[in-house]
Amino acid sequence: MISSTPIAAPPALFSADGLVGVIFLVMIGVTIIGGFIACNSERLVRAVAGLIVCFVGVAGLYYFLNSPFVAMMQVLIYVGAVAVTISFAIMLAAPEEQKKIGVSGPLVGPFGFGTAALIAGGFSVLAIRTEWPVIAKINDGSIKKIGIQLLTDYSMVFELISIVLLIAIIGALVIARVERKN
Amino acid sequence: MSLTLLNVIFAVVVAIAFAAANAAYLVWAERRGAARIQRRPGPNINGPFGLLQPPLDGIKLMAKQLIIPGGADKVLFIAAPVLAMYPAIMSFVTIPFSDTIVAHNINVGILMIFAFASTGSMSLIFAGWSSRNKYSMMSAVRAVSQSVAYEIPMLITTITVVMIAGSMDLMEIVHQQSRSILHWNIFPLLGKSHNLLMPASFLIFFICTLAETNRAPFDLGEAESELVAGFHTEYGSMGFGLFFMGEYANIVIGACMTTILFLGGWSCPFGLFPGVWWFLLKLYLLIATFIWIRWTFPRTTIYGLLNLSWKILIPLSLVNLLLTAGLIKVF
Amino acid sequence: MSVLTLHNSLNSFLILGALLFGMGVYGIVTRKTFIGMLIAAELLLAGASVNFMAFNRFTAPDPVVGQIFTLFIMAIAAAEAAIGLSIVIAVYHHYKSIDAEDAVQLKG
Amino acid sequence: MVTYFKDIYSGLVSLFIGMEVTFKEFFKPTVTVQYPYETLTMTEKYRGHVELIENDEGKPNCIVCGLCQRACPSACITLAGVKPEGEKKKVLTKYILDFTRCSLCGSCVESCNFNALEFSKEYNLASTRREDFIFDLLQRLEDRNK
Amino acid sequence: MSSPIQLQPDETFVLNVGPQHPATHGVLRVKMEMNGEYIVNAETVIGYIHRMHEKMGENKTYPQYLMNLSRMDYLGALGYSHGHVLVVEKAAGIEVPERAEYIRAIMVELNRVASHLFWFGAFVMDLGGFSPLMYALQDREYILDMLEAVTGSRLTYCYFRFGGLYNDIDDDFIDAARRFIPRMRKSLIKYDKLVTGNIIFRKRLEGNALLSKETCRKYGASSAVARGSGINFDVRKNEPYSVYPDFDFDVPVYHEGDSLARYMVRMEEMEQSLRIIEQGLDKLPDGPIMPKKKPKLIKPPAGDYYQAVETARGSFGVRLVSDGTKTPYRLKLRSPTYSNMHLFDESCRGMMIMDALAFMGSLDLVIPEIDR
Amino acid sequence: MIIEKTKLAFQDLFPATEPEPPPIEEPDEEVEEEKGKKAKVKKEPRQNGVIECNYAVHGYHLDAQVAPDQLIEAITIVDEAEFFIESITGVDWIKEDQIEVVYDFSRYDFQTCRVVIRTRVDRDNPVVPTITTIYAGANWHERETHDFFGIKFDGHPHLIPLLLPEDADFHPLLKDFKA
Repeated sequence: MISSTPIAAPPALFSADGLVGVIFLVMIGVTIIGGFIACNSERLVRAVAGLIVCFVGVAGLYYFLNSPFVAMMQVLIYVGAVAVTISFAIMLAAPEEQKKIGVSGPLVGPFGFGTAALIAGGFSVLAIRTEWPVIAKINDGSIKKIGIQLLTDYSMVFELISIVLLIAIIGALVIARVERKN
Repeated sequence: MSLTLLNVIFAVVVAIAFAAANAAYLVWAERRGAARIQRRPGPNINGPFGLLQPPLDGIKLMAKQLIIPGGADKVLFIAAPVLAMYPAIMSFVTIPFSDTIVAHNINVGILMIFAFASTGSMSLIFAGWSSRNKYSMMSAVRAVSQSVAYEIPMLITTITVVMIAGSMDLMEIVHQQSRSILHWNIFPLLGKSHNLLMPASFLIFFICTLAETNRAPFDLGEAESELVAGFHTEYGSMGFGLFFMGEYANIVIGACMTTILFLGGWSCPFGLFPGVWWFLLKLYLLIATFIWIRWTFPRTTIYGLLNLSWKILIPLSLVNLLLTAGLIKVF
Repeated sequence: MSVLTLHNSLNSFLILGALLFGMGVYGIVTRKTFIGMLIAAELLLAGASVNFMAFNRFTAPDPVVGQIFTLFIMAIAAAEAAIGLSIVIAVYHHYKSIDAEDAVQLKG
Repeated sequence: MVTYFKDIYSGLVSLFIGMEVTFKEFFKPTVTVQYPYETLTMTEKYRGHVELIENDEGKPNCIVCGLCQRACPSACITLAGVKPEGEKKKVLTKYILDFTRCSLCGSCVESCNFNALEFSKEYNLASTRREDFIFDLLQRLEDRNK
Repeated sequence: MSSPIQLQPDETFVLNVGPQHPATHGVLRVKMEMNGEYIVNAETVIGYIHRMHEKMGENKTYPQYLMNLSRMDYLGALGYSHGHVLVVEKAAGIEVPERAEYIRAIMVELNRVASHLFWFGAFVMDLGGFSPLMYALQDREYILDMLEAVTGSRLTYCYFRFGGLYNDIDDDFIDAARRFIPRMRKSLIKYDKLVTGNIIFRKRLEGNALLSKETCRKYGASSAVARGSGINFDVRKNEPYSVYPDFDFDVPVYHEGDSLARYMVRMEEMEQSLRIIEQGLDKLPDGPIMPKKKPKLIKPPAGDYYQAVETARGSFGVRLVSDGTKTPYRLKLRSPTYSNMHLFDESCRGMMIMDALAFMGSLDLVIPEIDR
Repeated sequence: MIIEKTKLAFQDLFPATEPEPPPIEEPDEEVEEEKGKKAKVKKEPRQNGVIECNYAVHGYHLDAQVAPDQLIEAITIVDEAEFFIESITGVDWIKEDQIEVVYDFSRYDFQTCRVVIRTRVDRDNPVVPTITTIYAGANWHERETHDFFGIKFDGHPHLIPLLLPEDADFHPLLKDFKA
């Protein structure tokens, strides 16, 4: 697991700690590249592929954040379920190849980019400018605590989420149901 | 921390080697086994018992040209076979072969293996979609519904085992079973739960493993008499080779999981030789069963397959889950 | 502050989360099809999740809250994907298109 | 409900019965012939392509009556002969069998009244060139006698 | 850049099954209009290996044409030759010695078993089971070895002659045949255990591709396709020819009309064929195998002759229009699979592709026989 | 029994020819061998009508020759009597400058009765009505006959070459066809 004490001196590139840093950079790169593909590619299947790459990267980041459980859930749910569902829908619904700029006007692209850059930049500046409080506690990555919390403090939310999922499944079935005539 | 990471990298290399060697020689074993079942000799010309056949096949595949069909999505077309191989290799990292032989044991080992296994179906989707072939496309659609349908009973059955062991750590699960043969999860008597349905649970898990690895009788993705070769119809050369190896690597992972979850991992019924050999023995017996089943049964239909999952396996595994939960409370 | 120790700084995660969020916004604005928007929405959620996780690791008094929130986000995302895609399929059946603009006449 | 479990049970049993069959077969000896390493001898009545039968002097029995040529459904036999001075019978000078068209029906052998044709027992004829299958049977007869 | 193919839920697309497809057993092509995995419409395209056997018949003399018949159906060749020789004998008034007829019947039945065995293996392979094919081929090899020892060839026999046979059978053959019968019965039990009882197999075939009696009649289906739909039609029984009236055998009939019924019919037919072989060997009379007086040149009197026989694939008919010369004026070969396959287009509508291919397998196709 | 019934039904098709003795009455006397030869060797084309043939010699029981416009009626008779379609083919009688279309029917039950229905058309303009409306299975047979003889089946839904190549414009079974 990741050591809790901040390292004073930057590690050498080819030391073990340096390697960890490099892997982190790779993860960041994977996430950003994946996200870029996901929102920019012309074909939706490639967008899904980008999404998967992005989520694998995000899962890697979660691992760096000391929670392997959430990292694995990220892969399991997003890649194994959400991405599969989306690609299934793509295969069923056969979307047109997407033009970079939608029909609603040539300004949509630059406008979207502007908005997105503004939001991302604003948040980044906010994040850097703010003095975040020092570390209170560091999670040890155990599942037990998550489980206990889920079933005590957050049991109501847990139940609600279950109901939401159930309703989502039923709703999805009802909406997408096609009468097959034969 | 850093040492573990190096360990992991080293282990990944070992895992790749192990997966590749297994895949190659399982192909050989499959061909020999199938031949014996059909009363043929099988590959027996190259080397003793035809043991040089797999490397020669590999050389042949590598020497071939990778043909990308016109109109195919090149990036995904090339990415798909790689995607087929990597989950299995990643999963090897966390599988404990014995008390000490494990690359990197993490406390959510089961979750990790399932997480990576679930990405495997993406490879089929991409391969099927990008090939620009209607057969491949149909195969991809089938593969999705199949993997979705069988992940559910598989996970539910796994949760039963996790409940009994009280941990998602593969080491812990094996330790919990290692007292005697009767503590194995497949045998209900001395285990924590005393659940008499555990053999059924084992069977469900085994069937799901067959389905998840696209093995006969659930090889609908590549149903060769219907969809020509399914998602890898357009693949030749090493692209096909990677799919092929990926299939066998997945089989090994599936068999490893079955061994760990139900057959007590490396724990020995009687201590003739060290645990790792017991593990391998159980592993290869299971794989032999895979091969045996493949050459015995005809293929199911897609609706038969889904019916089996939704009408039989999922209800049974749910019943089993509830029963186990109740029994753990009682005892 | 070396590049190799970025994983020990909260800011790197927060900026990454912001980037993902921005990508999601960009995607939602520019994508024409429902599925494309859905993909972008997943990116948005991922950005939010990264933030939660980062705060959970670096500043939270209770070290599991962020993880639990992320798990909830995942569940919501899964539900959203299921519902959204079934709507896409239903719309497709009706309009033979999944372009958002073609479905303007949705009523009641 | 009872039938539900009964179905599952009987289905499982049927699967195990099938597996038992293949298990037993696994231990039985192999039955295949490893072709290039082992070969089978053809049966007595095997119909290969035709060959000329020689008489005691090593000359073909054929008297060039042409019946085989006429009987052949695919017109793959071409033969010619000359009648030497002072001899009663014609002497065969050319007998070409175009094996690319032959369908091994045996009409030629059947039509022959002079015991001049027989079936060879050759079955692994393979070549990449078409001309290899245009047999000069007279030549083959001489080669055999060498 | 063209986009890869997409399956669309309510738009159909055309799927080309064949001419080279593992399930079509030869060069057969079915243009399937699909809706997802469901077939909306199908059009069978045949003729890829059409060889115009009928024209060849008009250009060759009667004996020269003998070998063509075995090229029609390479699995059950003798049955087709049987029909041909019978019609010419009928037309030319050639008497056939009894022994020859018995041997013909035995050979045809052996060939029928061989053909059904191959069908069995290929059918199970269509359904994804590979080993039964190998077991079936082992038994079939035994038959082919026996036939080779007598006829001289393994597949394209040219064994029957007008009025008799090309070779007599010897004791070796009779011994081998007698040994074969118990062996085959044992194998049938094995197939029963391995395939027929298998739950996967049964689930796939039960209720698959129901054919009504009416459909069979409108399309002229015969063999197991008709008998699986409850039609008790076997040319050997309905219009006895050759020495078949002397034999005691049953015609298996199933009323379900699904693929399993067709499968069961063929499996039981093998047993019935074994019974015929057994009786034929017991009753085999001594005597010549060729008639004493046989016309040198076969010139049937002018007229129109028809002979139907039951081959492994169904009711095969030869229509011979003679004008009194040594070549037929017109020779029509009515091939059973032609009619059986014709059913497919109409019956496979609304099926899933895997069911349709199982159905296709249950029809027992031999493409050269359709294309002629 | 079924033979008589079908024969009577066929005879209703030929009210004019029935009283004429030579073409119809003669074969009914069942002088098998003779009749077979006579009926065919005759130089002029056979009159329309129905003949009961000797099964042992010809392999069929009833032989009905109808005019092309009577064809549908005749086929309806066999359809109502539950015959199944065996095959359709043609014969090119080049000397008489006619093409004969031959329809074979048989029965599934044990009342064995094979019926041959013939119709003759001129070689120049061979057109007969399709029977696919009655027997769906006639589809391929008619296409095949169209391939081989160039006979046009009026009203056929899909009359394109079946066994011959798609662009074939020759008809190999015509007697004047030279390859």
